[in-house]
Formats: sequence, C-alpha cells, structure tokens
Amino acid sequence: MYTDKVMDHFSNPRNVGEIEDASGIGEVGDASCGDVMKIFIRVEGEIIKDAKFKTFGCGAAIATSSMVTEMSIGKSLDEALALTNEAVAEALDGLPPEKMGCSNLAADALHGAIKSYRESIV
Amino acid sequence: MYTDKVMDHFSNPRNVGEIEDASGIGEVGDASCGDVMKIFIRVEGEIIKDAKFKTFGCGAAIATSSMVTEMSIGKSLDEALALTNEAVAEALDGLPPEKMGCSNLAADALHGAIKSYRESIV
Amino acid sequence: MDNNATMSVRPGVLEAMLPFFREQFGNPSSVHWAGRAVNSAVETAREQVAALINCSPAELVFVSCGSEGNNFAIKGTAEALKEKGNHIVTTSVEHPAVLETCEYLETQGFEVTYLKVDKNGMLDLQELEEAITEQTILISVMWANNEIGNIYPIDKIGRLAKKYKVCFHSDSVQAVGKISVDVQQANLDLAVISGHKFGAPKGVGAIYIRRGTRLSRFMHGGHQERNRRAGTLNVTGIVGLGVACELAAKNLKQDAAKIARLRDKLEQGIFAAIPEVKLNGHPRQQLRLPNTLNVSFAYIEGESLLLNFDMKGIAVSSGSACTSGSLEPSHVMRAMCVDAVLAQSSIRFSLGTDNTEEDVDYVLQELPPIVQRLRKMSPLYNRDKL
Amino acid sequence: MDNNATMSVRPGVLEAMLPFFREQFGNPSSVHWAGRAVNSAVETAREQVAALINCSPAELVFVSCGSEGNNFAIKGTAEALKEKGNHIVTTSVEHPAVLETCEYLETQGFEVTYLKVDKNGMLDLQELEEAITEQTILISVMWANNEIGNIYPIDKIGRLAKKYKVCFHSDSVQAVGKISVDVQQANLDLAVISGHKFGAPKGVGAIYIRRGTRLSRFMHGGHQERNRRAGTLNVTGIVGLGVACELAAKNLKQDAAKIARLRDKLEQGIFAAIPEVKLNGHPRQQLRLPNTLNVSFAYIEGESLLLNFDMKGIAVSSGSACTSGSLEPSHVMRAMCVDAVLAQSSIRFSLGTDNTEEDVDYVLQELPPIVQRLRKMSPLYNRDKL
Ligand SMILES: Cc1ncc(COP(=O)(O)O)c(C=O)c1O
Ligand SMILES: Cc1ncc(COP(=O)(O)O)c(C=O)c1O
Repeated sequence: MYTDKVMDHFSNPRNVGEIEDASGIGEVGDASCGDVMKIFIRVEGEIIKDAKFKTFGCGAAIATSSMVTEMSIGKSLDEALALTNEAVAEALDGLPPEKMGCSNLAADALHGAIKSYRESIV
Repeated sequence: MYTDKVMDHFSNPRNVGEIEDASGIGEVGDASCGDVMKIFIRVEGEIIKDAKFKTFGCGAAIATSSMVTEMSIGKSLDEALALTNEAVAEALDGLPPEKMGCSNLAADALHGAIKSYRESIV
Repeated sequence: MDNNATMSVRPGVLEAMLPFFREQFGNPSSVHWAGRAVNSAVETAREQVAALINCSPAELVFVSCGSEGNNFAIKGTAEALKEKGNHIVTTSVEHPAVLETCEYLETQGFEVTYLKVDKNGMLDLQELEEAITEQTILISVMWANNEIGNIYPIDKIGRLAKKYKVCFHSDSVQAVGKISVDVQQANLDLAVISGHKFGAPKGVGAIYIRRGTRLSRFMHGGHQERNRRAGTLNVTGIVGLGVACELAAKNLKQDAAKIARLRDKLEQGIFAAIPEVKLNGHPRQQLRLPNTLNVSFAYIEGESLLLNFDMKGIAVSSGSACTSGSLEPSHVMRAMCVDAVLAQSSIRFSLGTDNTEEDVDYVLQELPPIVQRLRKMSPLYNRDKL
Repeated sequence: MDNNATMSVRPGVLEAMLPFFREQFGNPSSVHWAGRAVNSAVETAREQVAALINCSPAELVFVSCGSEGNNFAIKGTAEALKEKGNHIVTTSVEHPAVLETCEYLETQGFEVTYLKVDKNGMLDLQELEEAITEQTILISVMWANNEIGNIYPIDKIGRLAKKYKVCFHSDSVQAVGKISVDVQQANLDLAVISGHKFGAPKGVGAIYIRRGTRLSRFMHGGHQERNRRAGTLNVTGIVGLGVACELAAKNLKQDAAKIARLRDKLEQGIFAAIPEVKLNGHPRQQLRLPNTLNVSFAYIEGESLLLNFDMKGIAVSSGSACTSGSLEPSHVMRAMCVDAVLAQSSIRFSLGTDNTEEDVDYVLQELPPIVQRLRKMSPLYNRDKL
C-alpha cells in the first residue's frame, strides 16, 4: 500500500518532538477524524533552522509530517510557504489515493507555523 | 442418481422386442415429452405367458419397462392389473423423485395391454 | 467431451493457487502484511483477465460465477436506468442466467423482447434493430451458445447498440478462452466470464464494466472491488482465473485449431457412420465454437444415449427433458423449431484441450452399436421390420 | 491475530479439496460419471454443514460468501413478503452486508428500525420487542459481532420472533465454527455462514433456509440447489467447507477453551502493562466470542499502531477510518457511543486455532514500547511533559 519511502519515514520518523520556545507552531486536523499534526519551527533570519512535529494519525500522516520537517529545515520562510502537500507526497514517492485528502496536510501545518511566527513578530 | 437395479435393467433390459400376434398391446406416453412405452403380452388362460416391450425414453423409462415385463410374466391378468407404477419403482429400489412422474408409466402400459386383450375377446 | 458444462483446471492453475490456501491466506482488503501480498496477487490476476478480453483492469469486478455476473449486469442496468426506460432486448436462446433474470424483471414492470432465431439458431439483425425502441435500456446477447455452439455477430450488434446509444451486454461465458474476445472492438459495455469453462476452478468469474457505465450494485455490503461487489474475495479462485486467462491468451489460436480439427473429425465420422442424424446449430463449422457439436440421433431419447456413453466412460450432455431436470426439452431447440422428438434426441459433444485423436476414434467406435441397440429398442423406429 | 477478517484453511481441508480440481472435476448437475462422484461429495459436505448447525441438509443452499447469504436472506424475504408488510428490525451494529442491504431496501419503500446498543454494545430486548409492528416481516440480528466479539442473545430473540410470528434471520458468520450454533434451538428461519472465517477457503458459504420459509430467489438462472440458487457450484470450496465444519464440530469446545485462555491472557496482559487502555465490547468475557479482544489505546491512531505491529509480523485490524477506507470510523464504535478519538484508536485482536502462548507473549512484549513510542509522538498525549 505505502511506498518504501513512506514506510521509512513512518518507521524512522525524523524530527519527532517539540521545540521549546518555538518561533511558530502550526496545527491542523481533528482527532475525531483521525489526524492531528502539530509542527514547531525555530526561525532565525527568515530561515527555518529547526522543525519538529507531533502527530496523531495514520502512516501517511506521520510520514508526511516527518518529510515536511526534513524539507523545510534550511529553507527560507518564503521557500517553505511554496511547499505544497502534493510536493510532500511526491517526495515520498506518492501516497495511496484515499490518503491524499485528510492525511496529507503536513504542508498546511508548516504554513500555519510560519503564519503564527509572522503574526508573532509583527 | 439411479440405483444399481435400475442401471442393471437399463443396461441389460429383459424382454426387449415385439410379440408377433400379441394377445394385447398397450402404449403410453408422448415422444415429444420424451417417453413412449409399448408393451406386448401373450395371454393363455388368463395367465400372461410372455411380455415384451419397446421404449423410447430415459434410463428410468427403459428400466421400468424391463422390470414390468419381468414382473408380469406368469401372473394372472388380475394379479397383473394390481401391479402399480409405485410397485415397479420399488422393485427397482426406487427412482429419483423427478422420474416418478413421466418416466414411471410402465404399469400403465401393461394395464393398457391387458385392457386391449380383454376388449378383443368379448 | 462435456467441456461446455465444466472442465478440470488447466495444468499450472492449481499450482499457482496452492500458496494462497495456507501460507498466503490474508484478506486482500486488510492493510497488514498478511493482506498485502494477497492483494497484489489479486491485482495480477485482474491484469491477466483484462489482457485476455482487452479491457483495463479497473473495468473488471470479480464475481462468484457466470450466473452472478449476468444477474449483476442485467438487474444492475435495469435498476440504474429504470428512469430512462423499461425495455430490454435479448434472445430466446440465452442461458437461463439471462433468460430467468429477464423473466424476473418482467414481473417488476420491465418489458423484454426475446428475439427469435432461425432453424440454424441464428439471429436476424434487422429484427434486432427493429426491436429497439425509445424505451430500450439494454441489449443482451450471448457471445456463443452453450448448447449448439453458435457464435453471434457481437461486433455488428455492438455497432447497432452504439448507433442507438443503448447499453450492450454479452454473456460471454462460452466464448472467453475458446475464441478471441475483444470487448473494445465489440463495443461492449458489460460482459461476463466464468472461470470453470476454460480451466479455472468453479466458483469464480468476472464482469467487465466499461468505465462510465451506469450499473447499480447487486451484492450490497463491504467496500470490496471499489464498492462494486461486496464479499471477501475468493482469492485462490481469482488467482486461478488469472492464470487460466494467461494460458488461454497464450494458446488460444493453437488450441482452437487443434480442437476444431478433432470436432470436425467427430462430426464427419458420425454423419458417415450413422444414418438419420441431424445437426443442431449452424451448419458452417466456423460459425460455431471450435469445440461444440450438437446432433440429434432420431428415434433415441437423449438420456438413454448419454447413460450408455457414460458406461463407456464418455461424458456428453443431452438436451432431453429428462436430463435437464425440467419437464420440457431445451429452450434452444424449441427456439430453433427443432421437432420436439428430435429435441429429446439431442446430444452435445463439447471438446476440451485434454481431448485427443484417440478419444474421437473411441467415440466413433462405440457410438454406432449403441445407437443401433437403442434404435432397435425404440417403438418409433420401424425400419428394422422386414 | 486477525482471524475475524479471514484465516488460512485448516489442516486437512485443502487435502480434501485437491482431487476435485483435476481428477474429479465434473459438474454436479450433470447426469454422467464425471458429475455423479462430484455430486455425492457436495451432498456429503451439505451433511457436514447441517450437522454443525443442527439443521437438515435439504435446508442448506451453498452460496459464494457471507455477503451473498445476507443479501439473499434479506432481499429474498423482503420480496417474498412485501404484500405482508414493509418493516424490518435489525441492529445498528450489523456487518455492512446486512446494513447496506437494509439501507438499499429503504430506497425501495421498506422501513427499517436499527436498534441501538448500549456502551457495552449490547441490545435492549424490550426495545426490540417494542419495535415489532403489524408491518414487521423480518428480524435480522447478527449472532456475534465481528469487531467487538459480542454474542447476542439469539435464543431469546428467537422466542420473540416466534411469539410475533416474524421471520427471523441471523448473520451467523462470526459465530459458526467459534461457538455452538443451533438453528433449531434459536428458532431461526434463516442463517448465514461464511467458510473462510473458520478454516474453509474464501469464496464459499451457506445459507440455512428453514423448510417452509418464504424466500424469493436472489440469483436467477439454472436449476442448481433445487432452484434456490443459480450458478455452477463451487465444488472445491464446498468440499472444503464441509470438512471445515466437521473439524469445527469435533473440536469446538477444546478450541474455544484454548483460544479463550490465550485471549484472556492477552487481555489481562495488556491492561496490566499499559495505562489508559479502554475495552470495547462487553466486559464479561463469556459474552464475547472466545477469540476476540477490541481495545482502544488512547492518544494513538489505530492505523499507525497496526502498521507498527505489522512490522513486527503481528496482524491485527483497526477500527480507524484510515484503515477501513471510508472517512468515518467504525459504525460499531459510533453505535456504542465510544468517544470519536478513542474509536480512531481501536485495535481488534482476533485469535485463531493456530495461535500459541508464545504468540501472546510476543505481542505482550512488543506492544508496550510501540505504544510508548507512538504516544510520545502524539500531540494529544501531554503526560510525558514533566
Ligand atoms: C458478521 C459478518 N457478516 C458478514 C460478513 C461477510 O462475509 P464475506 O466476507 O464472506 O462476504 C463478515 C465478514 O467480513 C462478517 O464478519
Ligand atoms: C452461456 C452461459 N452463460 C452462463 C452460464 C452460467 O455460468 P455459471 O455456471 O458459472 O454460473 C453458463 C454455464 O452454465 C453458460 O454456458
């Protein structure tokens, strides 16, 4: 069902955890629907220096969370905002069609984190 | 499907043929429905001395024809009239239920032969 | 020689199935390991079936038999399109799985035209075209007839169906695996396959549903087969069906040629050796399935002939009322207006890839004395009187 | 440990089936030799099934799966009795094969009462009795639930059905072969069995139809099964089903006792080792199937737990929406009013005769670190913060 890359990110997820005093935190999903993704970023000079996640969800939810943190670290905020859920799925060599909707929201969570950061610094 | 006795009478039918100058001939059935039985008897002093048959029909039709000739030879006409289709089937250790109707008419053919004999001697 | 009834699984089919009984027993709908390997075997089978009839794998739904496929196709179309119309066109020589389903639909307010056939069992396409009305929602014509072997001009009917924009279904149970079946070329929207007719085990079949075809569910329940047919998949059967399709595709031409040669030899041999035999079906052998020969032996009831064959180890089937378990002889014979007595006398030989030249020789050797003996016993046969 | 989904065939079952793939391949409906031996094997199987559920062999019709049996029972009753009434009583925790069939019938003018269950998943029989009206033509209650294992009081419901003279059907798919099922004692008119749930292959099942029950055909076509179900019989599957029934009958008590011991050990072990686990289903183990345990691991989504088990070679199933392929979590959890998040966290262990004490020990060893790891990853789990 899942690609090898998904299974890799699912079984060895990168960047699990929280960032104390995170620059921004984004959260998407609804536990009663089966997916909650929470992403923490540490921003220095418009660059995402670190990203971590906590996720309640299926294999796809965990793998996309892991992947999006990997993809975002080192990127500028604008580059990170250009990351789409589809790009995350693609980086994982694809997701099963039924998972493309609800479980593929990690980029949204990242964008939420960036937004919360931007709002906090205004 | 058929009992061993049916298969025996079907594969080695007794008394196949016609009787020249038969005392009586009985015929039942309809070829378009799949069964025609024709029974010939030779009667001497109210006793059936010989019986033969010709049958167009399924395994049950041929076996019951054979059996009814066997059962009738040596019997008085009244005894032979008491023979029922059910008794013939029983003597064959039974017939499949779907064959009890149309293919189990050999006693009727025998009765017809007796009737035709009695009518001829009045 | 009763391969149109059923046949044994082809060599290689059982072997492919075996691992899925015990080691790989998972439910293909399950997410975990036990299910995944099985799921991919099912999808391989789907591709194998698709390749044989030239459709896309996603257009196939596995079912339990040809009868289910036909019930699904016909009832499913009737229900899906009942707002559009209530008329179905089919033929009088269909298999009961189609005929009785149509008769059932007649009790539900549908109207059905059962097209007549001529004495050779063939259809009049003009009559078919004229039967189509504004209300027609389905044309259902079998690809090949199980009793007489006639092959119907599905491609031409497909063009008519397309012209009048009517959904077109073919009960292809007897054709698939014996002759080339191309659902695209035939313009079919629905087609049904039954595995045990060409070397897969009994209890598995498939229905082709052209993408976009409106079809209501027949089997309600779980989400299997992308919501089109509920029920845990018959994994071993499906794997067997796939392999049988692959073998059929690979060997179709050679098998058909080989079997036709045997059938033709049998046909010629019977007519040469036995007087008063009538062919049932189209006289041109190319218009029949390569394996099928149906003949009536005048003056002899079919079952008695069948049982005599049986005692010699030869399996055939008969159109006699006695054999079918009903009180009437074959509806196909009646539709062809075969004399009622000759209909009772009909015997179908249907050869398989396992049959050999020796089998045919053996039949040709055993047949004449059996026929002679039974005719001598028949009150309808008077010629032996001097 | 996902035996409620499906299981491998029991030892002895495949062996009994093998001859019927090639040597004895005939069509049981045929008159000739190739058919006769097969027919008698089918009838032996019918007796074996009948013995397991205490009915007469003539009251059984073979079908292709549990879903078909339920479609047949429910649609067949609805159609046969539609002049009598249009109301059906069932429960909200039935398998989709029953639920979706009932929902389909609602689109056809029938009315359906879906009985609620309490938080343990049990029915209120008074509510059931009150639901019966003049219009009620069918009561359909599953014998045991596939997700939580609850066993319903079929005998008591049978007495109610008898009292009100309503046809009584039970989807017995999860009960047969696991616990004692006696259709006479239960006053059942209809009951459905699926082979692959207790050691027969996939793709075969049976429906019990009490003599005299009015039931319309579901599968139209040939005369098989005394006109009650068209379609060439799945001979190998039926032979396998028969043997599986015989094995189940012989070993039922010991198997159930052995499996219950393992299940109880697993249940106690989980609750002892892991905090914040909720049992789904009736707390009294005797009121559940001996093999079933359904628990929610708070803060963890079911599929992620299932996949982790999977990597350790442990197969389970999950009630999470993600696993079922639908967007909603299990309807059974919803019916029990399980908190929506806990429903997403549910895992079903369903043991089989193949499972051993070591399997349970292995699960109990692997489970705690997996749960801990996933909880640490969960944004819902805050306890690990100091
Ligand atoms: C309670 C219950 N009923 C019906 C079914 C359907 O059985 P099958 O998958 O054989 O169609 C199942 C199995 O999934 C079940 O657990
Ligand atoms: C033309 C045709 N259609 C349908 C069927 C039904 O197939 P099954 O027996 O697999 O249900 C058969 C086989 O008997 C057939 O010959």
